[in-house]
Amino acid sequence: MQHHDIPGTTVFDGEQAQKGYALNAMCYSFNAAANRDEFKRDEDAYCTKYGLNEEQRTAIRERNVLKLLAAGGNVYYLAKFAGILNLNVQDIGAQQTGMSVDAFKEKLAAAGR
Amino acid sequence: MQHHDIPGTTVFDGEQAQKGYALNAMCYSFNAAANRDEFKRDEDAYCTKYGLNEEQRTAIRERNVLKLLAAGGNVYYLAKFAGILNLNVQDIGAQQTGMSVDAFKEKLAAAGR
Amino acid sequence: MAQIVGAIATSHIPAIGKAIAEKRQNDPYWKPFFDGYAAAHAWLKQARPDVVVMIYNDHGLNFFLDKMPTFAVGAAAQYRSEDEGWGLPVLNSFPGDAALSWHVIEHLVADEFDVVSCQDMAVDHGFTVPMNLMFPDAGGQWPVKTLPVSINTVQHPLPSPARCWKLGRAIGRAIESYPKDLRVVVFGTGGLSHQLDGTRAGFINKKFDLYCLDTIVRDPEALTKLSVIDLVREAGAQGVEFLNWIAMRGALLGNVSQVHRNYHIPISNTAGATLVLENRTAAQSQAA
Amino acid sequence: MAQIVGAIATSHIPAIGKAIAEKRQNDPYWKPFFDGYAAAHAWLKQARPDVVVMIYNDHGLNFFLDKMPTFAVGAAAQYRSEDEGWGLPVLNSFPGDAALSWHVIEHLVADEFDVVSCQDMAVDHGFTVPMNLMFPDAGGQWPVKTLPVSINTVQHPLPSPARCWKLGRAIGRAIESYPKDLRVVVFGTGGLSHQLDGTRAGFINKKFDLYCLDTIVRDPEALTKLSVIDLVREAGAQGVEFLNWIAMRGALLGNVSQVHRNYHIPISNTAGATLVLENRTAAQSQAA
Ligand SMILES: [Fe+3]
Ligand SMILES: [Fe+3]
Repeated sequence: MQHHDIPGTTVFDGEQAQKGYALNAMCYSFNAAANRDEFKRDEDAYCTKYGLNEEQRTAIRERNVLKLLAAGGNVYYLAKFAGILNLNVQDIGAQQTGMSVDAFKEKLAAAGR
Repeated sequence: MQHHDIPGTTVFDGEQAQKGYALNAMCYSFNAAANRDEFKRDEDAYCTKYGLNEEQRTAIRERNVLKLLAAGGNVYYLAKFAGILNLNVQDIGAQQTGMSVDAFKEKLAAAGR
Repeated sequence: MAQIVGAIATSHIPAIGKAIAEKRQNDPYWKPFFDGYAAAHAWLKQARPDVVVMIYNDHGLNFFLDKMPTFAVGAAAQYRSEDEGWGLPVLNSFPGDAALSWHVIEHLVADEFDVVSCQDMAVDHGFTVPMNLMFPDAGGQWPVKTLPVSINTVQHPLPSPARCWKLGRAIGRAIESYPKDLRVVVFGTGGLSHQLDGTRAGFINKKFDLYCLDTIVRDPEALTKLSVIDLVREAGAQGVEFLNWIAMRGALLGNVSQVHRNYHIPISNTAGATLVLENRTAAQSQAA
Repeated sequence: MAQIVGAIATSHIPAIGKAIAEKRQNDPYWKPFFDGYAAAHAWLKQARPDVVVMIYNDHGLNFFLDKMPTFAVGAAAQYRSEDEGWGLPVLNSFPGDAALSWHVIEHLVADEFDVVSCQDMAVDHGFTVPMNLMFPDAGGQWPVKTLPVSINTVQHPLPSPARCWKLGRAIGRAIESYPKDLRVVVFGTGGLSHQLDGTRAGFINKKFDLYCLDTIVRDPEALTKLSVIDLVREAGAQGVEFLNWIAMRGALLGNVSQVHRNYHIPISNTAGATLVLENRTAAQSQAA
């Protein structure tokens, strides 16, 4: 697979997909409220049900978005995991860039001027 | 949708598909043994679960393949319904052509000479 | 014959849907954004569409990686709005036009587009937010029929800008060959520049967005020289949604003029934008 | 570089799978049919494929009308055999080659084929029966990796013979550009003439089948002049599976010669056929 030198960006290609299928399948299941509730009741059991590997489990436990991406997560499915945690895209943006949420929002606003 | 004058043949196009979605969805569910068993226990309730219309219910009750096709059934899914009844493709071929199974098989053999 | 009277391109960010659900349209953060839609509403009123062809991207509601389409076309009597994981209120189903859908699918396949046909389909915020934005007085009864076309932005390789342009052209031809007098508006949703994932999260590229807004009106085929990776680089990982805009623009086969344009940074993580275009074909000009 | 050393076309009728499961290969009805595979087995032994690209049609196991692909390409580590409604024994999973799958998908999308990628996929008798027929001594361990390509034969509009030929060409180019020294055989399954539904059930057209068997070897592009409706008319409603053979033949980019051919009426409702083809590219000829 081609590797593209785009800063701070991992293209979700076949290589990433192969790493992350179980993790992405689990997060896709979070469309349904019943599944979100089941996950909240016992996260470990839910991760086992979906066959997550150790790297993915750790990233889930740590709520670490960069680690989830590195473990093959696709952001569209991870966004549903973030929803369970009541985190929005500025929250996860701030986490990934190491900024405060306010600083992250200011960076967005500055891009408009 | 174009209508093609091919004798004894209905092309499964969008028009047919629109008629038969509920019926085809029910028959697609027969891939799973558990669903086949549920249907066998109470056919009427299973048809209700899938929202079949009166024409489709009648055709199912009568095990009538030509009526199932007219009601929008697609033969690939109907074949799974036939499987529940332990009917194979010669059985349903004989039924649709009004022949005995032996006569139908002889017609097939004759096509090879 | 059916005619495409114009097109609307708009961002479709979930936060918009949330703001509408929470009736925050007049909050200081939101007011300038929602006010920008007045011109689109006015145009839609006089355009009187019977059908909206909605070109968008599913973000992981209807499709998953087990069966990921490049191009998917709805062919249902109606399309369901569903929970996408954030518990937002689900909207009323959107009426479809199955006969028109199948006409389009027949034409696309004949034109060698290898589409996925969807006879049962849930539509996510890429579809529902623009409907909510453009028909705010719908009150639960959507006043148009809809025809969803979902383009893959989830699993690379994505279709190229050139391929999406050609898809749009083919959709335009298909609609114009439909023998019912329907007024059709094509929506292209998503964008503009944004990136949600990685250390480049929060990336916005105003310069490139303005280039896109200019070029898509006056020289859209220039955009077909871009690769998907160019879009990722210049517009952000999720800025690839601009593919939907390119397909929308491709469907306008006549003389295209800009009715309205708005650009607003930021809405959530995104550069929000709206574009309203009129399409005048030879047939329409004669009738006028 | 990967090379396509040849191709095998074969019928894939479920009754064959049933006969194998019930060990009926030596019954009077079946013996002439199974004996016809000896030449294919011998050829496969010397061809020593690492990978089988399996071009077939799903008959309602993996795909339904809610999301019906035109062309679907597997990209999983393995492919599951499952109950299709008749309670036949399920076979062991078939190993995939995900890296090769993604290479092929990238090339197909770049060549403007709007494929569906499938990272989790069940394969039906269209795939499993030919594997069982061609590797009868597998004993539960399939000796090759597999790459499924499923062509829509369920929901019209189907892709045309011309489109399927082009798909085959593109698959051939994709395989030949893969930078690992793999020996690849392409399978095209289904057919030949048959019809299961309607008052024309039992339709078989020997004359057209023999025309197809001749023409696919020496002048395959003549077949691209046929429409799908021509195939329905001449080969029967399910005879459209010949599209899989056309795509298989398209993948052979070199000099193609026939190694073996068999034609047998009837197997179940179908005209059963097998074709073994050798493909000699310039590279292979130089290496020889
Ligand atoms: Fe989006
Ligand atoms: Fe078949």
